[in-house]
Amino acid sequence: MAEFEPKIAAFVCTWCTYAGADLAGTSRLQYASNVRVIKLPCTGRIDFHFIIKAFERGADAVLVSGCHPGDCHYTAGNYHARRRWTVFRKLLEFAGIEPDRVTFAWVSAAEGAKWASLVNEVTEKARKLGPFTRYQRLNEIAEGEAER
Amino acid sequence: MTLPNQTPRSTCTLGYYPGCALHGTSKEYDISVRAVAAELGQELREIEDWNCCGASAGHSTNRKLAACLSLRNLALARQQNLKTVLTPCPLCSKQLLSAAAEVAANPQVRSEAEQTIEMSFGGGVRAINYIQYCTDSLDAISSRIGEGLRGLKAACYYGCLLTRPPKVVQFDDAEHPTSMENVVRALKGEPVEFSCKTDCCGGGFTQSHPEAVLRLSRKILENAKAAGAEVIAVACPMCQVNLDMRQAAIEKRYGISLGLPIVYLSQLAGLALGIDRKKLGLGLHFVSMPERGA
Amino acid sequence: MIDQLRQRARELLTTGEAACIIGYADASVPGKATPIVITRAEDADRLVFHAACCNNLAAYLTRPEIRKLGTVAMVAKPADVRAAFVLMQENQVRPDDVKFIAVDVTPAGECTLLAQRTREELLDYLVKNVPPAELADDALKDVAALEEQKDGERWHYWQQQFSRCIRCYACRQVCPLCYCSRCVADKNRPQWIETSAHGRGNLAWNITRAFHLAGRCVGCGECERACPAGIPLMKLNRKLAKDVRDSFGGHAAGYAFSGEQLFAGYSPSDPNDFFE
Amino acid sequence: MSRIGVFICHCGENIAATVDCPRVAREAASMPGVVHSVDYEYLCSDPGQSLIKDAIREHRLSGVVVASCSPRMHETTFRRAAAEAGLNPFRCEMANIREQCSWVHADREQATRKAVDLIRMMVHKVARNESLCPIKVPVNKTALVVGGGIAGIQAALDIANAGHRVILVEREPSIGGHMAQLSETFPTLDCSQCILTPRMVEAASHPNITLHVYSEIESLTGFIGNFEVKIRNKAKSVDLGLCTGCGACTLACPLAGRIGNEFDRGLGKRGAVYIPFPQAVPHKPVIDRAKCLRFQAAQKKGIPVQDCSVCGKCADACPIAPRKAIDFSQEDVIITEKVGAVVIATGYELYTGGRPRPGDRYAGCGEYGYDDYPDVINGMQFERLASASGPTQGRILRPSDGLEPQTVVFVKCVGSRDNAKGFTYCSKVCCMYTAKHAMLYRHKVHAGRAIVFYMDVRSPGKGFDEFVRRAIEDDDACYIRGRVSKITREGGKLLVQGADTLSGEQVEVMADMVVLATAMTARHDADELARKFRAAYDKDCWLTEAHPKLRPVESATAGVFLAGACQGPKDIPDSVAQASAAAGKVLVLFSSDELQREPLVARVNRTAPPQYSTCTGCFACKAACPAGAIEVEDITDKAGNTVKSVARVNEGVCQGCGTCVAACRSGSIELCGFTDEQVFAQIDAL
Amino acid sequence: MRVVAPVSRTAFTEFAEIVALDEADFSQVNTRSSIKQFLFPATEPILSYSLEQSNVKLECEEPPEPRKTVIIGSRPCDAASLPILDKLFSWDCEDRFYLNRRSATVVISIACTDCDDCCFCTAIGLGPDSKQGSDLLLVPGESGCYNAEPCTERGAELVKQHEKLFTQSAAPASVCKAVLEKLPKPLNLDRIANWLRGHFYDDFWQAASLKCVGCGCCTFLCPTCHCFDITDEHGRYRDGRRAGLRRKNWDSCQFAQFTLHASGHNPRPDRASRWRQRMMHKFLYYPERFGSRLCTGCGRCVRSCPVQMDIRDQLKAIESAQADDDQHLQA
Repeated sequence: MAEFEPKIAAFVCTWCTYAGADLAGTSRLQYASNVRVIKLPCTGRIDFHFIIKAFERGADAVLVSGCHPGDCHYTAGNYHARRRWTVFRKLLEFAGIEPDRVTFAWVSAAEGAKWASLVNEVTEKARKLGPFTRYQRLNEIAEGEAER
Repeated sequence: MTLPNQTPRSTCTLGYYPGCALHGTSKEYDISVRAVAAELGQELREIEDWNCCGASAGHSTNRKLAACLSLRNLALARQQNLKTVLTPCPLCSKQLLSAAAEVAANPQVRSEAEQTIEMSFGGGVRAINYIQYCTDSLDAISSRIGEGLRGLKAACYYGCLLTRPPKVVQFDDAEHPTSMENVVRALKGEPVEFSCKTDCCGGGFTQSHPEAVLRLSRKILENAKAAGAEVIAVACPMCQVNLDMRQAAIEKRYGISLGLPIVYLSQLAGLALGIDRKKLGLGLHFVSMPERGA
Repeated sequence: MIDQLRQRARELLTTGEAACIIGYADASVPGKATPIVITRAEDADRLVFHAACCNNLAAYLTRPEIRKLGTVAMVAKPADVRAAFVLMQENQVRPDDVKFIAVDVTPAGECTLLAQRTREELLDYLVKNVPPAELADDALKDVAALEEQKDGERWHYWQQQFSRCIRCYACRQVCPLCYCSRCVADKNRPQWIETSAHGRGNLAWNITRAFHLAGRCVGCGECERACPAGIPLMKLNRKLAKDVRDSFGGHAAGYAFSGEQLFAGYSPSDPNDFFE
Repeated sequence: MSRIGVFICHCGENIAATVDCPRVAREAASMPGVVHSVDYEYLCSDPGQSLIKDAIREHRLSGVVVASCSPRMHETTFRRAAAEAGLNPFRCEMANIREQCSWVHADREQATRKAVDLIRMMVHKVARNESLCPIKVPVNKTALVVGGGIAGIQAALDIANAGHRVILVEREPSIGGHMAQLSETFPTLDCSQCILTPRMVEAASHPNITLHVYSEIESLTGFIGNFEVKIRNKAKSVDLGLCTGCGACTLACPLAGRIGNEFDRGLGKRGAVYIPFPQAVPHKPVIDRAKCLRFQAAQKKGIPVQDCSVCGKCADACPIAPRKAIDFSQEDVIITEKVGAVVIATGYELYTGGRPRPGDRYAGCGEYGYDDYPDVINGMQFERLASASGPTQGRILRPSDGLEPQTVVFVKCVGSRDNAKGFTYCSKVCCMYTAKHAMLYRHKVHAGRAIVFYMDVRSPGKGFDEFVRRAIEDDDACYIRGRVSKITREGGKLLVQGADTLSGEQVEVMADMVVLATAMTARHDADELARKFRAAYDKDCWLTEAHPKLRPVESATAGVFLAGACQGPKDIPDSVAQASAAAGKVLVLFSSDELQREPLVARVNRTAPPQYSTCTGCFACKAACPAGAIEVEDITDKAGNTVKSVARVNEGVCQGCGTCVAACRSGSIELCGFTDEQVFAQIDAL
Repeated sequence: MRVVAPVSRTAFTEFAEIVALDEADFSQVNTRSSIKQFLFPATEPILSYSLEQSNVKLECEEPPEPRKTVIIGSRPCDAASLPILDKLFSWDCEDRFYLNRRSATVVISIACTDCDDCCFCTAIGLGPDSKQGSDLLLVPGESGCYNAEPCTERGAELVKQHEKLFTQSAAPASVCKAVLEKLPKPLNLDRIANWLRGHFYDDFWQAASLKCVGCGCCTFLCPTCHCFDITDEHGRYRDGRRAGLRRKNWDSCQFAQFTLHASGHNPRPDRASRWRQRMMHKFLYYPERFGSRLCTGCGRCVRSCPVQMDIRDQLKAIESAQADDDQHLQA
């Protein structure tokens, strides 16, 4: 069976992490191709529903990244986001989702290399955890028969 | 000389790693260190079964061996729960510090070294040189010295290893150290400003290129004398031996008169604390230090 | 104690200080109590207060039908007062629109009418005498027990619970802090939370409900009582209350009726250790 | 059903090398909603763009997805092309299949599949994009220039001469900045005061320029075209309106000549009430409250200054009647101004050369003895010695004994290019001014010997290298290629120990005086200032420009521009050029009455009565909004009484970060361009 | 084939599939939720579709082959709900999903020997041993054995099939009579219907529904409530094509969005109108159309209501109000 290729959803902010990812591109740093990046103006915009919906739609891991605290283009978007994630991350873990499936990070526009290694690391963690069958099975049950 | 009232001193135990020099050619350094410590009421507990730190011969030929030798000393100190280890000889303190740093930095070297010495070292042991020891116990010293060194003009000579390599030793400013001057000033001596406090005395070339040793040492001794120094204070057995033993040859070679005593910082501290000259091993130098007027 | 309560209610109504009283009355099913809204002084005799009065009456403060009646006096247990304070902090209730008939149950189970009446007095009483129920040590034991389990076990445990959820939204409707006129679960463009009562929809709903109460839940336990499927919802709320307390300097909900809401602000010294 | 066109770019080989573009085009054609899918070599080229425009017209496209490079590169290009073809620009999105796909994934199969996925996500998003039209915002045609150095003055003059009002704010008692401290300037050796003072006077007296000296920026809020700045006019204790600048008070002050004058870097002296330098503009004194005896006494006694009776000689000496120009009761005044654009020209600081002071960002060089020996001075102090208005009236004298030094050693790269002790960067101007110093010294002390220790000589400007050649050949400056290891005092002289790497020998020079060419650093509070202007800064606290090559004078915040040394070490010609460039950018902004802003702003939803909006009025969004763009809107019924209070977004102030959207529990607020539906669609297509 | 019986595995007694009879617990008065769930589940897919290019390919889903089920231990009030639902689900269109399951289900009820404070089947004209809806009714006798009374031919045929399990004997005296005194007196349902017909606009509804929080407990647990919502759920990618499902989910007239129009208008904007709808549907509209009440008196709505709203009090209040009106008319 071909080696399991995890699908990773990444929610990133335009000003820092997306620019960092571009820098990784201009510096031709090679990294895993499992990530699908969704660009948003700021990490403050990233709602916890995104993470749940990403898992529902088959993501095996989610990466959320933005500007380092203090560097946010909108001054405080990442601080608000950080406060929300501090608690939401623990709620997901409490509900039984392995913590390694959700990674939070700060990547600045100058950290192309960090972006590349971060993507590789998240992919490796997801590959080690294997496909997120528990969540995918929720989808199957929903689409299969409905007898209670 | 009446000693001022001594502040009650909690006897804190300090690890002590004399190294080969202090048991051999620089006996007087060991004597004076122990005398000062006794005076200050600090118990110096020598690490049991300590081994050679691997300096000079060791670390230049086989780094792994040098790391193991020092690691064993650190592990022993840890087992005898000596958190801070006084290593008066800067060669030894550099070896202990760099071994601890290397082992902390990469676990692979650590596991190999731990296997060879069959002991585990969890870190938590700090090697300090004699200047650090004085700076740490400065308040104890200054509360005990009466007139201290009575304005003795001392040129503080750091040599090459006390402050280098900066990343490992992390002590004072490698290019422009001032810590020994502070100690001398606290001992009520008068530190003298001279241009060669961090210059090389040619110590390493005593066998291979003696001519260079004379030239380099001469520059230091002459510069210190010109700056009005009555003694040169050192905190390293190699500096002391080289500057002290070579003076006669330098005077003969260049037809100049120096007569500049090379004294250990511990001996100066001892003098300041009023300890008898014999108990400080002051008689064991080539250029002996004259009796100061009372 | 009950006739003092009725006396107070009658007083409030006759002096016109309050237009209506929200309190408890005996239910037709013996041994149970039911909320009641009275506007005439003579109905005050139907008011009771005993151990079976469990509903959080603050849920009625945001009801248009009741808001229309004018100033409301509310029989309020400590959790109800805390809930009313959160509503004030979130601009849902103007502080002067609510009068409190504060009651409390002593540890021995004895019901008492509190002397405190104004917001400030009640706040002082709460801070001094009423530690947050959801953060009590024994309340957190089951949370800790669950935390020790491995991810797989916890997932299985919650899937078992959530599979029984029939999406009747009783947990939302009884909660005083779920006052949204259109809940995000009812928003279908886009449908973040699927309305069907299957594993995927129930997980999304329960996580959303719990997270929306993080730092706001006052631990009254109504949601768990109202749930027809018997899902231990308070376990989720207590877990979040604990994390909020530990992460944001001992914050507990309902101990202020003004100032900044927890998740509307931030602090540079918020925890930052879980970031790569 | 949307009619979407997908255009896949080869970008020459950049994308085509690892992404099978034709296959991607075929797969894109089968995506729901896609009616046209084609790949082309260079979409950003003119033929490429017209290919898109024709396709839009021909297939009546309702959405365009351009799969090529990063949107940060060409989003505006393709949106403009779409607009020209009649499609609303915000229905055109880009899929980044170059920087984040072809360049970083060598495996052709993986890169192609990822490209298809990225395109599918964008197709789904575009299908839900709405047509948005730019927001028109009035532009306040007043500019704020922060910093009164040559850069600030130049920018202020350019903008003012174009007929717009300028507010120039300077932290020191006089404008002029570091240039005022210089003696002559390279490469033409014309006297710095002579070319600067006219500009200072012109700026101070320009009808359009409002000058605030001895003032700092308290806060800046708002956004491009509509900033609101609060300026703190620090109390000068002198009423500038009344004062004629006669200087009588400066002479009467008991501390006259006793306090080290910052302007002369401590070499010159001043009193507690002082005029910083002879050519100061405004030429009026300021009281240094930290030193003034009366203020110190009042503070010690804890009584207000007016009824403290200590000293007060300056007030007595003031000839102005009836009311004295000296006014001890003056307090700091906060002035609020509305400005449309900001030019930051706050300049640099010079590393002193000695051990680091608290808060400094470097290890410092203790071994050069700057802190121990008075005769070891830095470049700015030499400028003061050489300056005719300096403490020694232009004569080069040793600070220790006032004698003319016979041998002067100039040490270059002190702190610069030295990541162990100072900074990693080259400070760009020291090579030139050290050659100038050597030349000036030789002109003033004919028998003197000038020795320069250098690593390299960097003299790239016009006439720069010839200048250095002149210093070496005509004025016999002795250039020794090597670093100085340390400087110690030997008798009355300074023993400079160094090396001559060309001859390979150790060098020892007995010098009378040593001049250290120390590093240019960012201001010590540059990071704090940057945060006030929401400008970014790098690891050395130099302000970061929007794009190093293409947008050097703009900051990342729209409407905030950078000029001069605050953005990085540079000499006077470059600073003036940047100042005029920044002024140019401001004038572009002021060229139209209205400013068009990206319509990517938040919007609270509205529904039919009696609900009016799903917003519950909890205003979590209002507290979360970093730009303070959310207001309370009271919905009233016909009778006028408030039915409901809901949030409303002021689209002029909203920056479009979307923090409010995630803060809103009921999902009642949307961010145009990144609505929940659009993000949902992207996740759907994962 | 599966056997479903009341089991007490969690905090509540619920119907669940059992393997051995001893898992069942027939001692409880009634289960928390009714047997409706086995015939009309909370959520079921009714068709699936996938998208190609721009057209939608429907995979019309014939209702899945229902699992043959035997429900044993249901109470007469639960069983009585089935004929009510049968009429409803085969009224204007045959709801194959319900009807297939209905025909594959055999209901063996056990008459009640006890009741709790919420039961009011007698008020609606039923009784602890009503036969409606059951295929076979087991009436417990004094001697501890049950008298099996087949109520439908399927019940009779079932008894015939398992001859040996039954012994022909005289019917033991039923013990159900004892519980009758504890149950409420029958209500005059016609009088209630008349009152309802005349009081669409009445303050009664505001007062009656003031404490209702508007959740879905009463409707979802009620054996006779049958409203459902149809929604499309986009699924994940299956082999490259977008796929999705159309689902049929329980819905409640008490939800605020139940009658929300796309225009934003809501004919029943407040709780009073929604509570009125529930009462009217159960005791006026449904009886007018199908003759029987849309309520079997199981008491679940009273038992599960978070704020203890009691439908019985309201029915009695309406009945007495109508009685005054009648006297008024006669006088």
